[in-house]
Amino acid sequence: MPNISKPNEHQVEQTQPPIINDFCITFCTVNGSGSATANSTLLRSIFKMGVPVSGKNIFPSNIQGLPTWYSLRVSRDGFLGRVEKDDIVVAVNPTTIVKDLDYLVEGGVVFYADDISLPLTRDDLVYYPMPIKRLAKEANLPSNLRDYLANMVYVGVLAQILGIDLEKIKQSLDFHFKGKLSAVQMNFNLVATAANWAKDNLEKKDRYFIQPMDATKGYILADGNTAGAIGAIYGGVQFSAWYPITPASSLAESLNELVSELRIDPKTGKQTCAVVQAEDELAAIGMATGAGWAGLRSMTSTSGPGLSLMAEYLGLGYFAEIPVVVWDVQRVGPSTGLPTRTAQSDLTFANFISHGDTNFVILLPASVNECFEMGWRAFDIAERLQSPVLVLSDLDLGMNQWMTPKFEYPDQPMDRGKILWEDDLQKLLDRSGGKWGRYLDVDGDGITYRTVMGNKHKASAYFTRGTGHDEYAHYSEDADVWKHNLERIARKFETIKAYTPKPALSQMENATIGIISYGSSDPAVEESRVLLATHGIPTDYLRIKSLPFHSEVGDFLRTHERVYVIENNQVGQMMQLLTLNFCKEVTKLRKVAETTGLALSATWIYREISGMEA
Amino acid sequence: MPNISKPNEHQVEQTQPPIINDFCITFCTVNGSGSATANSTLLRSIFKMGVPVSGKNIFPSNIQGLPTWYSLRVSRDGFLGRVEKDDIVVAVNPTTIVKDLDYLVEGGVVFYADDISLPLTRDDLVYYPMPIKRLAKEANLPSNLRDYLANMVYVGVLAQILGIDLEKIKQSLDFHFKGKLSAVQMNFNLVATAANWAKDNLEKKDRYFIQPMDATKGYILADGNTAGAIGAIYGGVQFSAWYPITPASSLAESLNELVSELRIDPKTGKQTCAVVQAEDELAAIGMATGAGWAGLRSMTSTSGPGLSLMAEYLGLGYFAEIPVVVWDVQRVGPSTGLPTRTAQSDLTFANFISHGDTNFVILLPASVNECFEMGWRAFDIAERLQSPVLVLSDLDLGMNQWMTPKFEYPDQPMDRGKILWEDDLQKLLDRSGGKWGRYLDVDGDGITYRTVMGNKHKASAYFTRGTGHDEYAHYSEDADVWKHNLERIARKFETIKAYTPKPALSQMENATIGIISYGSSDPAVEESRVLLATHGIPTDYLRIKSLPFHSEVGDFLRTHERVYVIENNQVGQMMQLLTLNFCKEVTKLRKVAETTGLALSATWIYREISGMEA
Amino acid sequence: MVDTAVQGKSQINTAGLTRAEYRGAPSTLCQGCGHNSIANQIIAACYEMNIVPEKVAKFSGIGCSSKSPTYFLTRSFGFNGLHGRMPSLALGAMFGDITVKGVGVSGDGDSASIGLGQFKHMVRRNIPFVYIVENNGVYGLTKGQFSATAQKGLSLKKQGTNPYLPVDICMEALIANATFVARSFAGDPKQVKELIKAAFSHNGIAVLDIISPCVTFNNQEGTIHSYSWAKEHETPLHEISYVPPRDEIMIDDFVEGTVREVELHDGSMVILKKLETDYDPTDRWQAIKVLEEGQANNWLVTGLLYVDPEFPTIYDNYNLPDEPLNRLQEHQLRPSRESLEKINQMMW
Amino acid sequence: MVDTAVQGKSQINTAGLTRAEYRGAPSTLCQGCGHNSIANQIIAACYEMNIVPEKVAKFSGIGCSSKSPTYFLTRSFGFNGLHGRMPSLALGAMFGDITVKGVGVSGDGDSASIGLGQFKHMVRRNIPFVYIVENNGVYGLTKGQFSATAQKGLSLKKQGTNPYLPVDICMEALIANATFVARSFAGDPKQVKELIKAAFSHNGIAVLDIISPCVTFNNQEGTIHSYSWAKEHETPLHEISYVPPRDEIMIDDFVEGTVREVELHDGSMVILKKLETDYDPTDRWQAIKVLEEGQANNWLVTGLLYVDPEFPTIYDNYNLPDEPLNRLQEHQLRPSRESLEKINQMMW
Ligand SMILES: Cc1ncc(C[n+]2csc(CCOP(=O)(O)OP(=O)(O)O)c2C)c(N)n1
Ligand SMILES: Cc1ncc(C[n+]2csc(CCOP(=O)(O)OP(=O)(O)O)c2C)c(N)n1
Ligand code: SF4
Ligand code: SF4
Ligand SMILES: [Mg+2]
Ligand SMILES: [Mg+2]
Repeated sequence: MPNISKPNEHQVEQTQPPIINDFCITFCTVNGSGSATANSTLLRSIFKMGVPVSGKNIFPSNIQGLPTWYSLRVSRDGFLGRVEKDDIVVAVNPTTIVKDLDYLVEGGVVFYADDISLPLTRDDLVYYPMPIKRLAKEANLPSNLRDYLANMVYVGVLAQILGIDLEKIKQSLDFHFKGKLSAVQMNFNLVATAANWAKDNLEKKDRYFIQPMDATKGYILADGNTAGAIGAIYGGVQFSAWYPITPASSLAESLNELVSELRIDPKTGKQTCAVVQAEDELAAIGMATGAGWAGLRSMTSTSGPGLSLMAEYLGLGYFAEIPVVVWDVQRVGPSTGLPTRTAQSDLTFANFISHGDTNFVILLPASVNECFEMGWRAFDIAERLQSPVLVLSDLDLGMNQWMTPKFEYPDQPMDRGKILWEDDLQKLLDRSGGKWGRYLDVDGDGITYRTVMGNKHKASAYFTRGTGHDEYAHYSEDADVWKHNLERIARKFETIKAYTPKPALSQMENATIGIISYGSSDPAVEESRVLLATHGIPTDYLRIKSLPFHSEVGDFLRTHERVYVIENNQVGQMMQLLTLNFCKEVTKLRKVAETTGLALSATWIYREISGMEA
Repeated sequence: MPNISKPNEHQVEQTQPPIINDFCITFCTVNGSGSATANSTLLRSIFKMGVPVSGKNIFPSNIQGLPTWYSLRVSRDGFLGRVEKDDIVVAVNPTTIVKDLDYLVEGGVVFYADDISLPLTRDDLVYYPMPIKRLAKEANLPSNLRDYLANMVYVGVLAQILGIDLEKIKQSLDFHFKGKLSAVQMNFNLVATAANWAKDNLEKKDRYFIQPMDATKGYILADGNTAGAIGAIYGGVQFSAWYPITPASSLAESLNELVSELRIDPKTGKQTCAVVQAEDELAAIGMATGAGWAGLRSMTSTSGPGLSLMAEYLGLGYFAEIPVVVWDVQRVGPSTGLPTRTAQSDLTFANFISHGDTNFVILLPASVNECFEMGWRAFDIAERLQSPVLVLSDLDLGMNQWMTPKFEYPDQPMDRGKILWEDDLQKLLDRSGGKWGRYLDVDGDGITYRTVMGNKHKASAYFTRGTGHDEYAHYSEDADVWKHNLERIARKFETIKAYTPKPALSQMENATIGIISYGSSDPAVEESRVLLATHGIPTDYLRIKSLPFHSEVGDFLRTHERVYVIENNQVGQMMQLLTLNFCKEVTKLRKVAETTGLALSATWIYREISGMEA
Repeated sequence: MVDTAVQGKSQINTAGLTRAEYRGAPSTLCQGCGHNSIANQIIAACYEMNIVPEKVAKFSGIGCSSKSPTYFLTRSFGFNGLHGRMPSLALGAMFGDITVKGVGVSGDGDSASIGLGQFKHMVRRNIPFVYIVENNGVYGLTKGQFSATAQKGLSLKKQGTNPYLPVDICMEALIANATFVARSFAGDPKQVKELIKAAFSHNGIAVLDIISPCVTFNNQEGTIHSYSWAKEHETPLHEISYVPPRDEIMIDDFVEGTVREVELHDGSMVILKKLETDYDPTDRWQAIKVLEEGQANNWLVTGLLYVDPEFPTIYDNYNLPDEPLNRLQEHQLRPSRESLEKINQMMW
Repeated sequence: MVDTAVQGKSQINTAGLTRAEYRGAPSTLCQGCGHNSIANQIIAACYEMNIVPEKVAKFSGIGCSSKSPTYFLTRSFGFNGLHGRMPSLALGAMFGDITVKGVGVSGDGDSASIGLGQFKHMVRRNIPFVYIVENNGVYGLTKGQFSATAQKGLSLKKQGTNPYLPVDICMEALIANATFVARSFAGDPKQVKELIKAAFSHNGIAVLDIISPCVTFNNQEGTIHSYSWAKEHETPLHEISYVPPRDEIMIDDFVEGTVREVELHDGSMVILKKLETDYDPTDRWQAIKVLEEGQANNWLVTGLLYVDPEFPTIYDNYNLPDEPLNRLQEHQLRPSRESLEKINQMMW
């Protein structure tokens, strides 16, 4: 084991300036060991100090005992993307320490459990031992909790060395344990003990510091799955069917919990939303489709393998024109892939899903806040369009804690689309001389009027089917009827562009090149643009928020010399869709895509683009 | 009922020249009434007379009692595509007769059951009554067969009036009833009686004639599904799992029958192929994948809805690298669509099927002969590539009888790909110093060596999975391992282009424009090119036979001013894939696509192209 | 006797409707197909029960059987879904308005082959729903391949011989804890009708396995899905009559001790006239036994095999409002602005 | 007594292998997980049966349970397939070489929720295959949601209370005409091992429903998937021992009349020592009954519930060659040139 003071002495030059609120700490532990509480406590505490933070959990696809990493990024500039190198490593897992240290920057810091034998690979680092076992033991904790609580030792040590406010840590614990005093106290005592131990026994030799700021006002800390669920609640979701799958489960689970908090009618005391755990994804989409057909705001949430199982039903939804919202919280595919890693690789599949000529609106939230917003907006779009709407989130967005602007109450009343109840139908019949057909395009926008099950008007009923049908929903194998029906349905996807979120444009002075990206790659893109600009490459940036594309995308392509399309998959799937739709501009497009299971980093994007621009 | 001689008198000008071997007869009947035997007997008889023919069955999605049409095209030039107008209508179904007559050309001919009251819509036609009921009654047939046999009356009448050789009809009946004398006799007697009746009672007033030719030598009559099954048999298929679905069922059913004829080992008397009817398509592809993994030449056959259900397993096949052949005999989608009508609309779905980054070889047979060829070749490609291979046929090709060049024995020995049995593995280990990994790219072509279940070599076993794995098939969540593995797999799809069928080029002198098409649209395209050329528009034609595209496609695009992409779907799916792959040439591409449930016709293509060229 | 609806064909029932108003589009099935008889009994049952057609929703999968919802109750909403996946579709839809009665028509291929999983899971959830399987042992619509209920040893011209034992829909339902399980035969219209009525009154999943011969592909003499075999071997457990709620039962219509009565959740009664033995349809174990016995003895056991009128339904887990869910409006569905502010405060 | 394999841990069995050579990769499951015990018994059974690992193929779906095939028999081919779809994968694969023994490990979510249909259809086809369900009542790998076998009324912290009756894997298998059905408990390793041996010798589908507690998510005292409940309520039908073929049974090891013997297809014997009652495992009806009784009385009935050693298997429909199908070569697979010429002549 290397001497602690030794590497420090000849490596860290004391003359280097301190690094304040701009570094990344990675906690290297094993899963199922309770480190999640410790890590999120630190995240919250720093956030409470007004300092921008984000946390990424890199965990294995099992339940207990394998290596897990948690990267906590502190960024005074508010950058939230993944970084490639760690500044500080908290080493609690002996099996990975060699590799873990490899990721440290020159002169980085290691907090390590003192029962680990340190490798001799790096002598440029600052090493701090932590007597985790001893302090935990001395704390006299209940034996069944000791191992979990032990993690509070590193919370205390880090707090002391980096300058994290113990009061904020207490508040965070209070939040985490929902005010349960005994738990808060037990944890906090150990934090305080450890902090004291560090104060007495460790000398600060690194240059990393947390200092209070005022940069988190108006922001909250949340994960995208919870945000999506809250969004759905405020979108008036009435039915959700789902099947467990990582990383989507927590969306439905949150929804289920939230229903009993937020969706009990104060007048009747009754529940206005039903969540059903189905037997698989085929059943989940079937149930959600049925509910959407019956006039409920209906949804399901899944990940890639589940989406594959939904292919047949989505085609029915497209063709029978049934509103339903499908969240795909993407993980790494193909196949079972890396179930606990992130990717944006279901895009083309989602776009072309189901046999026959189909089309789908796809929403692409890029932040937790947008998960909330699209959570409610998706229902308006689905009911307006009368078709399935897919929301493509991913593990990084969905399961990690992000700092995000607080949720804003929907700025529009619900759009229930062209639905007719008894009186509406009567009025329409009066107007039209008794003519109404489920698939009759009265308004010329491709979208027809629908009644739903339970409507008591004698003319309201019709028979829905996935087979050929005419404007009055009667079975038909007629060639013209088929063709015209399909053409009308295609027209709906033009109409809907007035309702779907337009791309977000962000410009820089003198920019001649552009970037197109979407979803969870956004934070890395934003940060890379600053890097690029610093190096003399200003960029404009168009973030796609939905498909089908709006005309603004074409304008953007036309007005830039080169456009880099940045995404987290292998083949460049957004690039493919852009090529398809804006083929004339294709010579301008440059693919910047890779898939490794991790979120993209700004530095990687920077290297890719500056390399091609060089 | 109009007088028979009347319309004839003032419409058909006797001075018009006869039309020989170049017209279309449509038989308008109801399904389940036994007309299929009559129609195919006529088809075969004319074919036997050396005259090119093709037959298209337009049938409803039910079992009995609804209108059905059978169009028999006689074409001395060998054109086999659908025509838009009928020359002759055989009207046996009173419920459709008005519409049926609408489709007749000016001066066309109607053979009608004399108990139908003829509509008065067309007085330009030649009408021949047929005493179907009476002759059938007088023939003293078994009462349970009478209605079926009655159709032989129109066979006889047409034979007499058009000049079809009764001897050939007898041969055809003999073929149909597999030599069962009583059946042949009973049917033929009625044919002869009806022919005699016509000779005695009808005067020839139309100008349509069948005359013997010598244009069917080297050709056979077959449907694509049977051909695909025969192809598979000669490809050494060892396992097929399937689930009934129109229009794919007959492929598996033929295969099942053929196994007992062709795949009983003469030495052992044992069966060398197993066909399993699965409980659904999810199970069918699962079984086929398992068998492919275990080293069998394995396949499944389905149509659109079934393909949708196979999405998840196909992703596993791609990623775990398992050879399996999937036939999709396309019908009209989306959803259940028109189950008994034809389309080419599963192409983009097939191309992008399954979540995550995937890719698939897709074979596109354009003729019955090619169904046979791709039937065997698909296994060579699948085992070479170690990945699922999709074969996209369709209802028109699969279920209709076509004149096609006779099947040619495979010109290559089977390519079992990189499979290692005990000795092979030992040799490889000896060569490599004991190093062998299931996913280790020894040859640099992306394709790795595999052993299969049952291999007794101690080093042969490995564990296959849809999750991340390294070169030795060990579980891995490592970012680099993931990325490199996916890159290697992608490389296989470059390698395989040397094995997949290249596009077929057909040129005309002075052509500056090109046509790209594929699959069952080919006959209509070929005919339209003659039409276009006649009107001063010579064309070159590249027929795509497989995906991924070969470089020849790019060459073709580059060397033509405009390229029309012709296909039977709504959005122009091949056009989309071309756009994606050859985006630089996209301004040249013109979409010529529609979907109505019917095969494309040469005249429609001609109108579309000449319209755009005008 | 217990038929309380009006008698004449053109007469108006208490819902103010004629029998014709319960009809559907003309059938496109084969003449003689068992499915047609069943559709007719659904029409008759609904007419006689005075059901308002708008208060019924129809569902089906894909198959000849699954086509039949178009052939009854034109004035009801209907959804012809995907092959084998009707159960999930219907379950989701029923949440839209739980005052609507749901009826599903499926086939043996649809429910026992591709759809076995969804069928069983729907049953397990005990959603109030009439689930009719029109069981003919083959895939009619795809031209006669063996389904999972096909008889072992059955030989069909194009198909060869079926080597597997059949799936028994009723047994599957019982094992999945169905709360209403009946078997009948399309050739026994009276029984079919009374069972359908009882099923409509049942507050839970009601599974009706009805042998419904496919005259085109599977009606060979002596095989278990044929008219002739079913007629010969039908062994009714009882003579069943349905008495609607609020109707006085003339108990002296029955000789004391010769009937069993089961009261359903809505107050209606099922009157079971004893035949050879005294069968108790509230004893699940007896139901399983009688099915085993039937199998051993080549009986087609028909009648109400099992009913538990009071088992909790799926809705009991959800505290749903009285007002149909699909009629709730924005103010009932979107929580207040203040509540979101509270959430924001909780999120850090 | 009937354990014929070598005793010492490092000793070599008649296949020339040590016990270690039957091991797999180190388990990544939770400490104490029932699945680990079962994997160990598979190792022990194969070692003691002298099975050559290359003559075994392992399959699974997705779940903690489905991970376990990596934790035994490294020298066997294995395939970790898709969630709920192992049965089809395995069925297809087994045709590759029917001399190889197939063993599948699945979970209750994998086989009773998403996979119920495939499970039942595989069983129905009676393919020779050892089908182990490691039953813990929850989805372990996705963190503890209720599966379809979860106890009714079970309350879990994050999940609330399960309102549905559990699917009974053994009952499902019996109703689907499984030819070998057993239930056991991961905490009864001796029984698990003997049952696995018998299952490997059975010529048909062998379903083993093994209660295998999830210590992380569903091991509460008093609930049916917990170690404590299972231990307390285990009610073995008999004491089971497996005697390999060609082994002499010392019949005088047993007191006359205290054992039942069942001879399996390969000549091996299952010796069932009677406990309280004399249970006949060849009577399917008794098996169904004992399950019902067990349910009513809160017994965890374990042991060999049912076996029919001679029922035809799926292979009997196929007249397959003795040589494994996957070793056939081109000349055995591609018919002659002449035969194609004949076909061409037939095609007009
Ligand atoms: C996913 C899918 N696979 C296959 C089919 C084709 N298909 C249509 S109906 C049917 C079987 C119907 O059998 P059954 O449910 O018994 O109904 P029946 O026609 O016998 O009344 C099949 C396999 C389909 N429509 N969808
Ligand atoms: C199609 C699909 N849906 C969902 C999942 C997510 N998933 C993985 S394991 C699992 C459940 C496993 O439960 P069980 O079979 O009981 O195994 P256990 O972990 O309890 O041993 C689920 C739902 C998946 N992998 N694939
Ligand atoms: S094919 Fe059979 S099931 Fe279908 S309609 Fe005809 S008789 Fe009925
Ligand atoms: S989570 Fe449960 S089932 Fe999974 S490994 Fe842990 S104890 Fe076993
Ligand atoms: Mg059927
Ligand atoms: Mg489980």
